[in-house]
Amino acid sequence: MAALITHSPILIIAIPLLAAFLTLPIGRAGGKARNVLVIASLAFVEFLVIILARDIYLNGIHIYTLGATSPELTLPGGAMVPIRIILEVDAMSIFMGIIWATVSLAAAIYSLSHMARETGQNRFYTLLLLMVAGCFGMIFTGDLFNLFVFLEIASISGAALIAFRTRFADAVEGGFKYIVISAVAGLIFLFGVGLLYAQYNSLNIGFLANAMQYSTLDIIALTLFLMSLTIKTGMVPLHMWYPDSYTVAPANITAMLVITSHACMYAVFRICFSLYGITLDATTVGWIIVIIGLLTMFVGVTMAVFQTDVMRFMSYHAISQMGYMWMGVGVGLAVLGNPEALATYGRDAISGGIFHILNHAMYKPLLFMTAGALFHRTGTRDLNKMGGLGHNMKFTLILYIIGTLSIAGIPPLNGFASKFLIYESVYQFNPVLAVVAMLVSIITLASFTKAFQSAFTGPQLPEYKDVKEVPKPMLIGMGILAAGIIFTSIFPGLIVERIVNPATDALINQAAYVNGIMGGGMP
Amino acid sequence: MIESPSGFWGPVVWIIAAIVALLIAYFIQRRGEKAYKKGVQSETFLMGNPKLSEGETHIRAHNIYWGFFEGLKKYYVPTITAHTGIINDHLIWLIAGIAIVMIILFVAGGI
Amino acid sequence: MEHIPLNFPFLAAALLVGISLYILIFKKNLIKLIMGIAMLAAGVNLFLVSLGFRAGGAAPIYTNVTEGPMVMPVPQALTLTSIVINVAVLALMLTMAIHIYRHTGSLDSEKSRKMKG
Amino acid sequence: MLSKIVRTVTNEFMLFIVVFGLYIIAHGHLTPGGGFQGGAVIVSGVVMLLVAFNSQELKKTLSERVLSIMESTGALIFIALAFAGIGAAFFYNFLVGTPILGRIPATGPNPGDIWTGGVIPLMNLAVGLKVVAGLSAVVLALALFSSGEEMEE
Repeated sequence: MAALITHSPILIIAIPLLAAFLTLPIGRAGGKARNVLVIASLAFVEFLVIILARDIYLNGIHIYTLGATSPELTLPGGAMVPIRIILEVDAMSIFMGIIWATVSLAAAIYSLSHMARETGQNRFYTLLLLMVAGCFGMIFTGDLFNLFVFLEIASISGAALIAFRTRFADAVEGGFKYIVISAVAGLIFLFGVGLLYAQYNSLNIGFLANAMQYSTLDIIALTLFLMSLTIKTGMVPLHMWYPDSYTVAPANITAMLVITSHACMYAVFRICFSLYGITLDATTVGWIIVIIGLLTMFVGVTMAVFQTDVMRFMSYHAISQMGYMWMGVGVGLAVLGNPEALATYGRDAISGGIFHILNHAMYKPLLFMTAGALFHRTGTRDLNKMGGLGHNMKFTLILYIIGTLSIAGIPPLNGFASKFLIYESVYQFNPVLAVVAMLVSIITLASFTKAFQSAFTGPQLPEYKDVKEVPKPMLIGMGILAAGIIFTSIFPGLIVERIVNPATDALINQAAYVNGIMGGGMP
Repeated sequence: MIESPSGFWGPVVWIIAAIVALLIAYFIQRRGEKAYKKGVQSETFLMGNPKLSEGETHIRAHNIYWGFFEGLKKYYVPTITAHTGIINDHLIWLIAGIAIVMIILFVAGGI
Repeated sequence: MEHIPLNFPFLAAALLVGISLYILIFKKNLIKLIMGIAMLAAGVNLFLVSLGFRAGGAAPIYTNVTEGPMVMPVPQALTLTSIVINVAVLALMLTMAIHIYRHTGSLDSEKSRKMKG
Repeated sequence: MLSKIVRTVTNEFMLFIVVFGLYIIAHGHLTPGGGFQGGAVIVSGVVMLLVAFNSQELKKTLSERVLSIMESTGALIFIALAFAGIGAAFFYNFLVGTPILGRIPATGPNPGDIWTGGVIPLMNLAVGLKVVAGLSAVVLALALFSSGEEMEE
């Protein structure tokens, strides 16, 4: 068991990779065996993430050096520069790991029946597992170039999954836009990595943070990192490709793609807090991120109210909810300079933003899956054609209501808990931000009631007379996320204390991150 | 129970308060008119218009918030036309974004 | 020019990236867009490789090591991985462009789009 | 389908290309090269075959089943080699110092001893196998796309 814990960071990445290439030979034997392989490997990865999380919460940062004589050896032979690829898993990374493991498991179970009628299922699950491995790599790695490689793996497999149903013309166009944007963003990110490597001759985030002097080249590198990663998360001026790609993907793939954009947001936080830390001009970068959050929130939700395609409507909501996270953590970054403001509301702002990542990662995939369930049964995504589906899709109705109340921030459910933290702390920083955030919440509730009214309520339309409830695996997939939402809504204190606050401290405490790499050297 | 700069959020307390409020509302409703029978009310009065079929009575999604969009037309028309689906425009936004952020950081850094 | 100035490759990389940004912005044809991205990748790779340059350094092959400095091998490994990734990305983009052409009959990014607003 | 002369010459010539590609893969840890470059050389041979014979002919020999088996075995060998070093750490080079491929390379100018490098030559072979399968599948798929059919599932 102890060996399993020490090797768990790389096992979490390698097992989905291994399962990805096993799906082809096993898939030839039979669909059932392949499905068992996929779900078993993802369940084992979930188990590994949980034991790794427990180990990190007990005794701090977990280092894993690939290929060294022992996993903790970061500076072999007393060298001053960390050699080899080092996976550094601290409380913030494992926080994202828990989210990604649960959502990918739920999405895989959902896709068992959602994709049952598609041809080429072996390749679908190979790509799905590759995306799981790519995103875990992005979350756990402590090496900038390795972050680029895993970013590209997740993007390529994501684009191929978006365009999986090549019989739809818009699916291929969505996939094409996703891969073009990801390729350009990846190359611009690589340019920034090259700039940093030119100055400090190393790629390891811990070492770079230690040697960083924030020269002009570093400012250019920071902008390239910032913009190339935020375009992948759907920041407002750069978000226009986001709805096109996320509408046309199968519902479970959109659910997972939302979490890959969370991983890109995590990478922005890792670069701003752990790589640059206090050396960067905190107030300006903080204010840039806050304004990005403000714009993203407002434009995202105003565009969402206008949509009539249910998946496009929810993609715009995913964009606007990202605005909350940007604003929360941006406020924390803006006050990173003066410790007294950080203590009063800065830390609460960051934990509010990070808690919102967790909540968003639970209700947004659930909402995408309910939209997928509607598409699965009615064959259309257009809200104008739907009506009265609540009569015969009872479970989807209940799950949709849970998701809607949660995304709109209605008190008992978990959306409210994180928005509450964000409102309170951001108000102290600048009241206008909290006012806009509340306005956006109101419009979110208004738009979701519109979708609820047009899809579920109303008389039973003749053409949907014989619509049955969605098959069992889809309900299980959605049920896992709904259970997560209800648990977080009833015990928010427990979640914030145990999972969110350590992640916030890990993000703020750059010295611990650097010490994990530089201090870990053994002769 | 979450602590925040100027308050706290306890969902369990809130749920209990909600149940108490619902009970009070239920008692007030119980004291209403006993004689009312559920099925007595007849069809809605449509001023003599012909009865619409199932499909027509259901309000479709596109005209629910008609007034909202009409009111904000000056905001909506430019934003929606800005959302062209052309990839080249998306890349123009990206390059413009990089340029703007770089200028802001240099100007702020310089002061 | 007996001695090429040190930052010549960086100039070439900047030129390549500039031309590819021009293509990405103005060229409407999807295949030209893909060529633009390939050129951007070439520019970034050239930049990465020329980072490891040490004046008078030999190629970092340990079997015929000569006395004297060696060029840095790490950027070359980075560039190799980046080239491999770009092969995969280009292959995927080309297949999708073919599918778009087959569905919409046109490769123009304006005429072949289905979703806007 | 080009003329008979071209077809027979490409058949003979393909052998040399494959041998040269394998040379680049096998000496990956000594001279410039390795899994991807050697694989790309072999795939250039496959492209030559594709030009000489049309894609339907090539599809009979390089059918989709053969390519996916090659690709899966290449990937599984690579990951198995990576897992084999799990005793010390994930990608640990456990063959260094052992009689298989384990000799320590001599420093200073020397012709290079292929029996060194531990796991790296084996990984190069696995990656080469995967790249040959992957890239020829890409090339074949693009050729078949343009001529209208799809590669069957």
